[in-house]
Amino acid sequence: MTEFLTAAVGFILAMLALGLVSILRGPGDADRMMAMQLIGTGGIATLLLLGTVASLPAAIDVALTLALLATFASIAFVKKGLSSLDADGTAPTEPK
Amino acid sequence: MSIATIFEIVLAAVVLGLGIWTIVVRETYSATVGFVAYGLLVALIWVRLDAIDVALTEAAIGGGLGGVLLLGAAAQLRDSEPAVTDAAGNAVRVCAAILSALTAATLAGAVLVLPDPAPTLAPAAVSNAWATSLANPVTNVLMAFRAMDTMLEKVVLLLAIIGVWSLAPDSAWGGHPGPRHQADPHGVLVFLARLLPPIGIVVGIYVLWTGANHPGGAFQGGAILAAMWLLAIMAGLADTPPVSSRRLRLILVAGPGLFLVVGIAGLLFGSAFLSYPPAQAKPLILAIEVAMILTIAATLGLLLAGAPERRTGQ
Amino acid sequence: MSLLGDIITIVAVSAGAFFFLAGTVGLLRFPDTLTRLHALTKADNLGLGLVVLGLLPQAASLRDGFKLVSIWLLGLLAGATVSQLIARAARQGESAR
Amino acid sequence: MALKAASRAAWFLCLWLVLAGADPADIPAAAAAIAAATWTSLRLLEPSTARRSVRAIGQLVLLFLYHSVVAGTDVARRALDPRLPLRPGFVAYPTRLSSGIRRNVFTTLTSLLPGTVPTGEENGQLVYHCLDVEQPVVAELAAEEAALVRALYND
Amino acid sequence: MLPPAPAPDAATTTSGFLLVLSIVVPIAGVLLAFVLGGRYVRLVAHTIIPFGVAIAGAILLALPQNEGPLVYLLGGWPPPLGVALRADGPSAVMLATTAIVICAVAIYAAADFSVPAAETRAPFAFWILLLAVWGALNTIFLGGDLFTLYVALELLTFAAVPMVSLDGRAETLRSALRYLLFALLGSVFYLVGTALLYGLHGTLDIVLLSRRVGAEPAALVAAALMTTGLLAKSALFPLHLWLPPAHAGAPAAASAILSGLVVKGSFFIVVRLWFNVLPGLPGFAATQLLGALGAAAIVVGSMVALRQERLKLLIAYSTLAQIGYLFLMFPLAYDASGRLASGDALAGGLLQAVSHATAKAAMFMAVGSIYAMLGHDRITGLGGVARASPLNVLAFALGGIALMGVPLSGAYLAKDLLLRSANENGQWWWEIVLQAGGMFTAAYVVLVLAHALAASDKPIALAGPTSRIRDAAPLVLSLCSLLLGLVPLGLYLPIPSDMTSSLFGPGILSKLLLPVLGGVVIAILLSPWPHPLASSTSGKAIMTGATRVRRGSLALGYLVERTDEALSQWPAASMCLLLLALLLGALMCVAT
Amino acid sequence: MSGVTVFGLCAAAAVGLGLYGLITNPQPLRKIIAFNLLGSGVFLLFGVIGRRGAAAGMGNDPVPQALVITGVVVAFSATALAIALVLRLFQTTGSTTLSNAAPSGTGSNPSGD
Repeated sequence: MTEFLTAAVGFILAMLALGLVSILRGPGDADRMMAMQLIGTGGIATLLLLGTVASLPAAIDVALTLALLATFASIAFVKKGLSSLDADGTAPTEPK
Repeated sequence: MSIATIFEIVLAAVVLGLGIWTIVVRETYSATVGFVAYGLLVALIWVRLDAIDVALTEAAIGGGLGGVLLLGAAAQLRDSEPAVTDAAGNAVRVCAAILSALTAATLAGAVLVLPDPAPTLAPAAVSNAWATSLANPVTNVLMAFRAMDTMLEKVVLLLAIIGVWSLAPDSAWGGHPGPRHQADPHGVLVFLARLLPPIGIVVGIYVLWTGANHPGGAFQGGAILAAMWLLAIMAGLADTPPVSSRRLRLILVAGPGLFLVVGIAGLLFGSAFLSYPPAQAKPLILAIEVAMILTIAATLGLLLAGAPERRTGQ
Repeated sequence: MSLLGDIITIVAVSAGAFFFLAGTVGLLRFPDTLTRLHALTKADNLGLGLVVLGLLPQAASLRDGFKLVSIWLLGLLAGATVSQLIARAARQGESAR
Repeated sequence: MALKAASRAAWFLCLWLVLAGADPADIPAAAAAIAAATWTSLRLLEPSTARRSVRAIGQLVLLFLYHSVVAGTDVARRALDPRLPLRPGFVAYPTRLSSGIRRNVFTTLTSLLPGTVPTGEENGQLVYHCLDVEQPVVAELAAEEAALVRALYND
Repeated sequence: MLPPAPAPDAATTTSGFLLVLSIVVPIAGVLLAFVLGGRYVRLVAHTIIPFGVAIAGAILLALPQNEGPLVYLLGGWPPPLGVALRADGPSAVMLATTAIVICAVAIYAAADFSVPAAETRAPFAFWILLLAVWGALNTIFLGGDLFTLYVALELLTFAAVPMVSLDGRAETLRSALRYLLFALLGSVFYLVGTALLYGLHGTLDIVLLSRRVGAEPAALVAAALMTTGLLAKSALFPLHLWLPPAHAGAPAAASAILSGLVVKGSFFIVVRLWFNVLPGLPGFAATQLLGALGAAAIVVGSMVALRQERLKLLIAYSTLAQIGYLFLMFPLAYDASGRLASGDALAGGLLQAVSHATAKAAMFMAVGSIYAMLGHDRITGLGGVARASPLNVLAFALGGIALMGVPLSGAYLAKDLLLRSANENGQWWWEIVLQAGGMFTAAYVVLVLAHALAASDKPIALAGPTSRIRDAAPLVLSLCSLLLGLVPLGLYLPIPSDMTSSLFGPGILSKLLLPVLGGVVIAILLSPWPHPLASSTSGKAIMTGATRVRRGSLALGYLVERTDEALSQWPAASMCLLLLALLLGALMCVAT
Repeated sequence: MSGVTVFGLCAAAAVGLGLYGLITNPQPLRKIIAFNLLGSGVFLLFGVIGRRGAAAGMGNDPVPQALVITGVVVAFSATALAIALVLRLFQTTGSTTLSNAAPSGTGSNPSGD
């Protein structure tokens, strides 16, 4: 079982890496913003599997933190990355 | 070679690949994205190293908040990019590469020849846990055995705030840090900013509370709370408080302040500075941690918000 | 019981891994940002769900099981909302270009 | 109002129990967490007045789970198909839901429908990006909207 | 390996609580001032400072009554699990010096950073940062654990960097950023070494490590990395790119703190590391390398200093030279047994650090007053200043004279101690460097004084008011430095008892005149600006005889300045850092 | 044991990468990112050392873990301060370059200021 799960983590991690390659290459910023999304799902899956493999129940908490923080990071990405494009009508009003 | 080792090599390769991307890619914005991904994936290594406390910290502070901090700067500095022409020449690159590689190799060599069995303080930390009746040895180290470092580190955070604030234009002193965000009240961002923070608050407090006996603690919980606060700020649902606010300043010194008070009480009435009477150790430490989580959440949030930029009403 | 659990785990985790594969292939093959976004949100979320399903029999307690499910739900919520934000940004970026 | 607050608090209590388990020693932390979360939640999101039907919610959840499986399979099929069968395009959907939270909930749910991603609003209509514009997207969206209204917004 | 003796440092000593107080009091001041804000910031600082001075004094008094160092176990936890604070002679001396300098700067800065009714930015930041610097330095002097020292170092950096950019001008922002980035690089290096030492011996306690560390490869790597990191933070040549702009651009009071105290923090940790943690490790070659860098710093720093047009930059560059002087103690402490001995050389180096802390702070403050008065600090425009602001010029002169190493001053004693150990260890070549160092110092002091004392044809337009108290602060501080030789430092530093008597011995006149004369010659040869010295009769005589020599030396100076400029580019400096780390490691490896 | 080796090498490599980036990248923001990479490598080194010291039922020595947590917080504060400086520099000058701040530029030509 442990071998199977370890192999599964390795596989998902490899998929994650491949996905990251394609996303980080771009071309647009919107593509790069997806990176956080990808890590949000792939990273959580990896963490959960890893926690089970090493029987570290606390790894679930790391996954939980990752879920919250990856969401936050993606939002910051959308908000800051495209502030010039007024994403979601959320451009900051600069006090100039 | 076992499957586990192969997995570890894959993990290290992915993380290092992201590291290389971060360093060599031309655009700063892409480098930042790469670094955030790197920071979040390093948490996996920490889990693999059986250091869950650090994994939580790295995921929350190293990757999450740190990444967002860098990202905000990258977004603001985008226009400055073409102006930079003084890129390093090839000779410099080659020399730098050789020197960095040599340093890294020396370091790797030094790590590989470390003694076996390795010296460790784990048994000492575990066997002295009675003094605090907390089951998480990392929290014990942070809050009891090396409490001085933790307290000083809180002062470092405070100084970082003072340093960031000291960069404000004189006219904006006392005002709100960062821009005032406005968002479409019917947009998805606002929708998420209404839903997520309460959940984050429960998780953050849970991480703090569980830190007494399981991996977790004030830093990690504080970082989650800060993220939630910033989410509300970015969605325009809340504003950063003015830096002249007395209440804000009280929150910002609550952690180190209470730490100091408890420490001095130990000096006056107990056995030593920063010692806890065993019977009250747990409640005292938890009280300090509660003060610290508020301080950390406020500090991290304000560090991300930046220097004061505008007066109230601007 | 444990055998059944193990079978569920193996099947579900394998299926989850398959969807991660599909998502990555989609990311690599799909032509533009918005179509890639489909691949990312739909396939990967399902992959994560299946992995969570697969880990349920291995969970140490009922509470851990619930925790796993709530992480998945959180991931879904985040994925669903953030994908809208990205889609919006991408559409505006396209029209601005 | 108090009832709404209590129901929210109950949700956060559930969350706490899932996270930390039921231990009497946790009561102070749990109380603080639930109080803080409830207060924040009430401040950020005013309680809705619509009636809810538990049965319809259950149906919605099942529909939702089913959709996400179908959606994932659909994307996987298209991605792995060597011919890459994509006919991407935008479809406008005129929703009857009032703008704001309701519409947000709807778009969030439908972002997991097979082949659609909501990309914002134009002239009061929701604009969806579809992998295959020839699919009956609008009909599916209408069915989903009906299920949602039955479950949450039956006023 | 030493036998596991019942360690005398494993228990809190009676007056150990003083050590805690000396850290806690400034930090409590930081927190209090931050919360109260507004009008109270300066008040808090001025209330805290007397307490801090009293604590430092109490430690000075308590130490000789105690056998061995004062020890405090924080939380009652003995190392290796816990963290200990320890005060030995050097730490007590540094604590006292810091207290005196902080006190003087606080008096001096009272007017500059006065607090109006509403809170304003610069005073708020300055007073808090001042207290923070103090707390951080006290932690550095007392910390008995390498990681606590790391946190204290970072605390120091975080307090120092905003001081550089207090006035918010673009160039000070740039220098603050350079300072921060380079200092961070230095701390990372230090941290790597800490990790390796922990991996080797399972403790970071200085005393425990000193008993356990042997010549393992990892320990050598750790020592090399930590030393290099600390050198970057102390701005030893060639890792000085950040120092001149940062120290010259900061407000005068901040410059005094930065130049007088902050660089001493990382220097003190190097001393701890080499003399306490691993005295047997570095070996001959590595100590010679440190000394050579120090010598290079003296030459380059002084030559570039003499070419500066702005007074503050001149002093900043001279700081560079004097930091180099501090590092001459390392080769000289290396004795026949193959270890760094805590003897004459250590005492000399620390004494020099104390002299420099007081004198340089005084000089920066005096120059700050002159700057404020004139509205500029161009050296060529200093004519007539001596009449307009005699106290400040006097303070500058006394500080300079103290640093030159005239009898009675601490620098004199320090030089004597260093010369003596050079003699004992047969390292005659350092005697030349030591003498040259004194002359270079004399050169820039003479140069500035010559300009300041020169009569001015037009009256000086005063740009700002002067205040007696404010002018007194630098004067008192430079007097401290000048009379340091009279203080019974033998209680704290390993100074042989016959040293103080030599203060009044024969040959005193030659010891006084030699550096001054040398300095005059160097100043004339190297400074490119129109000289008041050259227009005097004696100067003319020299000039006519040596025009060609002067032209040659000016060209040399130009060359050195270009080299310095090249080394002050970021890539060059950071590569020097790596190179130095590798070189140090290699030299230590060869030695063992 | 081998996992420790792999991650130890990974940590050293991260340090090397960070150093390279810190030296060669001209933009301050990139230097800050490189510094973070470097710091993360050092922290990993601590993690590896702690992992080697696994004992007493703990998979990782708690003392290095505590040191890393403190270090991460300090590094974060440093990043925040550095970024605030960069942004302020950008606001006041419109560029973020670190170079041509060589102060001796004023001293080298006696005629100019």
